Amino acid sequence: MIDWFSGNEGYIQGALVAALLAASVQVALRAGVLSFASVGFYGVGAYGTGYLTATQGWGTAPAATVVVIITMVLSWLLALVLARLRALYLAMATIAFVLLVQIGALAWDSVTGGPLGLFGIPPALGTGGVALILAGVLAVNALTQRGAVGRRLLLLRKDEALASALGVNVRHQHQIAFVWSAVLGSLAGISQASLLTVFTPENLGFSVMVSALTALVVGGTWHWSGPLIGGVVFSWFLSAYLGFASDYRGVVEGALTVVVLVFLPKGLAGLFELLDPGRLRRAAAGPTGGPGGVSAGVPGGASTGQDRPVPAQEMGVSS
Amino acid sequence: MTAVLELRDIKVRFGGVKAVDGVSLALEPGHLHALVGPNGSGKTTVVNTMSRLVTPTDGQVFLGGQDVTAAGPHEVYRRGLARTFQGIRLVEGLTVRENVLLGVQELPTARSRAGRRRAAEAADEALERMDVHHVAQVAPAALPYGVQRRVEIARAVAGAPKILLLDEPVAGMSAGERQEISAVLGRLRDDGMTMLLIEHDLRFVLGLSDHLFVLNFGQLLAAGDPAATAALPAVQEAFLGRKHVPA
Amino acid sequence: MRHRARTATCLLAASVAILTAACGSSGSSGGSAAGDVLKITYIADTSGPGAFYGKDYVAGAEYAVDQVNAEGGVGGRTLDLEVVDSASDQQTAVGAMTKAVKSDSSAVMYALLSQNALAMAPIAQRSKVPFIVGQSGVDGIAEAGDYVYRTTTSEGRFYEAMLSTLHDQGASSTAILYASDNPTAVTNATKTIPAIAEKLGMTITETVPVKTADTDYSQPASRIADSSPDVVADLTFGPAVTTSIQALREAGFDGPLYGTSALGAGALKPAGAAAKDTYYPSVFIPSPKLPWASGTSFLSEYQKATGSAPSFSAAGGHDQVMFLVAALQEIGEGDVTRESVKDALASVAGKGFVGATGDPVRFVDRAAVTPGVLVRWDGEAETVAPDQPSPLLAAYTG
Amino acid sequence: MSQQLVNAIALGSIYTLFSLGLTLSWGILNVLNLAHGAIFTAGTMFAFLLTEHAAGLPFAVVLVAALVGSALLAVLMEAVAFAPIRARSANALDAEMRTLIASVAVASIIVTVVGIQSDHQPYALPQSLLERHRYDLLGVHVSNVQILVLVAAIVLSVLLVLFVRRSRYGRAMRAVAFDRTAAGMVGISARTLQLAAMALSGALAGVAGVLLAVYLGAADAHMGDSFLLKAFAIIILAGVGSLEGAVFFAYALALVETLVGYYLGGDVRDALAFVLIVVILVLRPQGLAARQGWQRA
Repeated sequence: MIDWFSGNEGYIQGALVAALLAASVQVALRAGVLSFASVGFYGVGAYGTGYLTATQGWGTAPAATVVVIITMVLSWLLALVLARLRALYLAMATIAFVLLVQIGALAWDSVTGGPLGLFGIPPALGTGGVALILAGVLAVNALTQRGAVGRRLLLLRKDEALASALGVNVRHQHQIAFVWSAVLGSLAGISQASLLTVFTPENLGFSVMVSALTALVVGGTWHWSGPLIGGVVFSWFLSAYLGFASDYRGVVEGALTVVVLVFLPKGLAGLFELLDPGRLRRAAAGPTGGPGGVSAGVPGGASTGQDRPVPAQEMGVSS
Repeated sequence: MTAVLELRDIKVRFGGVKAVDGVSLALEPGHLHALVGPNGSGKTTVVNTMSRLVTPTDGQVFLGGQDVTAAGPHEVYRRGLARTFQGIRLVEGLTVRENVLLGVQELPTARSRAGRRRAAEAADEALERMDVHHVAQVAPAALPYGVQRRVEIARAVAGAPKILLLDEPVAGMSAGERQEISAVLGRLRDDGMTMLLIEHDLRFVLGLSDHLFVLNFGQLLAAGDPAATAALPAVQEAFLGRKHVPA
Repeated sequence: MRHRARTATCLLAASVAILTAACGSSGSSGGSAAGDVLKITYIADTSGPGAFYGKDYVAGAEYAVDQVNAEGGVGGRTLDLEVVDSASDQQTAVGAMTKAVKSDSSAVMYALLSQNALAMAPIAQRSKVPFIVGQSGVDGIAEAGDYVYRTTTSEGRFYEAMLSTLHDQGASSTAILYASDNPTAVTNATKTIPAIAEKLGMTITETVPVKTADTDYSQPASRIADSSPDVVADLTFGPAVTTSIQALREAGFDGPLYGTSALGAGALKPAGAAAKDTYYPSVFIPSPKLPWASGTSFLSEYQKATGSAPSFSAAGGHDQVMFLVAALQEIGEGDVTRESVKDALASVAGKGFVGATGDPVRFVDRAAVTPGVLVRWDGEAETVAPDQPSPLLAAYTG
Repeated sequence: MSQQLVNAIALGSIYTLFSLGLTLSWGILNVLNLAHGAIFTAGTMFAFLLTEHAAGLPFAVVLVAALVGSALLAVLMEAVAFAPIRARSANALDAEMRTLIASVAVASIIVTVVGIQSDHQPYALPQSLLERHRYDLLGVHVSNVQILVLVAAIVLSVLLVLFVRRSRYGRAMRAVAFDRTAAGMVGISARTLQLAAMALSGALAGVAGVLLAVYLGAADAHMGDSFLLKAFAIIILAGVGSLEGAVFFAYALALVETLVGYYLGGDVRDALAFVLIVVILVLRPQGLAARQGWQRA
């Protein structure tokens, strides 16, 4: 067991960081915020920790603390700036933000080491430390999946107008989700820097966003365990056991993702849910859970599958 | 007697379109008001302005005597303005009871442990009041349309609002279901709830409301006693749709 | 029931942490391989974007192992080369590295992406496993510690001779086009070349950064052509090589080009005649004119054994193995442990060993120093450039 | 200076061809199609394979073949991934997110296959396919390929604008862009319309890919990525779904990038598109050229 673990430690580390990163996208998404900004803060976390420890000689704990505080401040400001954007527009703006972070990482030589990156970052956290961070994050996410917070999140992502009409301060909730997402991204970055001991601009950017989102969706977008499952599948199993087919890894990942998207809307975590008898009882009473929307407005009315929740501004025009 | 809710010279413009053009009205405590008008007359915009989903281009909104023109929708809800929407908007993935809990859980009074217990009690009470407590643990999508509508109203009244706005609650309903909702609204009025009912069917509100507002082309065409107002030639004309002469 | 589910959730999440934390602290003795078979783990990017080079490294290493085993092994032991694909992916490479250090391999080798090598080297050093890196553009790798070696010369060290050759041919000014997202290119463009140019009295007319992912080189090319340099350094990679060369020609620059070994191995083929008169340094090219005998004999023997000419990658892979073999010869019948291998590597590094890329391949600060060769692309094929100093690297003899 | 202008026009033409296809799929299907770059790359690979296996084909034939191949690939993607996902998504946010990820997944498949096919090395269309010539006009270098790219961009954008304005399909597409339930009104099923939009989008990507491969001289599996992000900037500047706006801002961005690159350096130029995305989205989410704010929600 211990030998097996230590032989796989590198892959496990990869899975842990991937899970943290996927969770960072998830916590935004479950409040209805399609944001990749956390991947940018992954860079902030990694470079910040790397700079403070490797270059400035700080200890990892104070460095990480300062970096998380910086992340909170920056992400709060960014949330204020992006407050008006939703859905694909927010996604687009945050993709641009991540790429700007990457460009900044390349250009800001004195802190980031430029294209060479930072190396010699002290490996202080270790696999156990990162696992603890992840466990804490997942526990918080699991606890907030149900109950009053869980209901509020569900309401937020399914119907913003209704949420605000029921007393939810939508903008404020989105900002909280945005900051929490950024903090998780930053923690992923801190972990990655500490585990790998190097961080370069190539560790950042578009492909990182893609892997985080893919791991999340394949693992299960709406379940707290989704990021963990996705991280393990993509960063561990596919890295370690694909073997002869590794040239086709992109094909395997892509095909797996499409299949899950089409046939398993709840991701691989949805498979476990099927085994939960409590769920079945509720399902028998009608469709529940999952990424559904508000129920159809008019009985028998056409549902094309693409009606948007009507933006508040438009409602008046249509009455 | 101060109005529970008052609009003063509200104007709303979307791009170049004047959706609401200078509407003033006041809702009296304990009354069931009806706001009628043909499709496209701006009814929903008026309600959205009241519930603060739409910010008026011009004019003011008063709730309980206080200017709430700049407040957010969640703030007016916390101050006692609840509403329903034109389409059914129950959250899939939550049971009926959980949906109704949404109506109370964001209120400032629900913050403490004791507050949460009281909120749960209020939700259960609302379920009973709307006679949907027997389906509390059911997924709403499985229910008939009329029942879903009552669940929505339960959610809206669970937070003990001072005023309730209902946006076309009987649209698309069978005669039986209309009757059901009509009875529910009557009971709420008897309990002293101030309400504004938006409806495009003039006949439906005639027997039900205490006070009638008629909206056409974004302007208030007439207001007052339901039967007398409905009988006005301009109102008749607007509803029968012969000639439209903006007043 | 709800409550129970929540408790279970917490327990599960917590158990993840405890499990991994508990296991994380355990160490491994590391495999000391005595006996008949000696295991070596070769981690290489044999799939993904690096595969083109990675496969050749493996081929060269496998060839070397076969040669050694055919002659009865070393110190009575045969070599067993376990090849692990790191798929041009950092996480996979690190995963393979942690697995390898826990295995019974006596040494680990890796070739290609400096990004990955940088992350792997500290793991090797921490776990006290000899780690021999082949090609890698950056200098920092061998700094990880005394278990880590690099068997190729860093390219920038060849630039002085390359520029002197061009200078001798009449070039008195140069412009530089470089990929600003590549650490090697940045160092060479902003430090190495300017220093050499100053020494030679050459002027630098323009230094233009581009990104590897850039798609339009006409504007940087115009800037360079407008400055009318005699020669241009093209320090780009991948398709940018062709694109930038074509853009330079279209912008009106007709002189010689020079650059990194990324220009080799077929990168110039798509550019064809446009790339005529392009120079780059290499540790090896498959040419019978190679100025050192161990290189030409490797070329002919490899060709005989495999039927194809070895690329510089194959030569690099071969030399990684030969370095280790030299160390094992040093150990002889003695105990082979990771520590003894490390000590033997240090001893060999002091003396040098015979490799395809030099005779001897020597080491300074655990990084190889080899003679090198200047390559010229004549529009159709790569040849050993005429009139080049031999060895290309003056420091090699000194 | 005038040389920079020539360069900017050629770059703008490539941006135009690429962005038009992308704005179609975003405007009509509400798909942020991150596989557009991969289809563009696939177009170059189709052309490459064709020239390898059937040397001597005229350039026009190769171009059309790549166009058809890319269109089919896009239709396949719509039919196998996007459509089933849309049909199973309950609301807009969910559908948008899931198709976005599906497009990334499809891109990963295509890029991997092209990578294996090309041995992860740059590949080039044969020089003989289109002989390059350089002309010196008043001290400015212009190549025949630059002229070709410009002409193709102008012709295709005019054709596309006319198609969208005048034809029944085009009107239906525009109607759908403003009101998602409107397709039926014009007598064309939403299904057909979606496939047509994807085919058109893929065809444009294929043409852009082949022209770019000829223009640049080489291609590789990842060449589409950087265009994708530039195209997003262009679409956001123009307002989603605005073809004329996309054409205008494609050239505007190319010009500004070229000038900024010339005077301020590469890092500023690289950041430009992304800064523009954020600034425009924050200040004027409907884009600079769009008529009204229907996209904002």
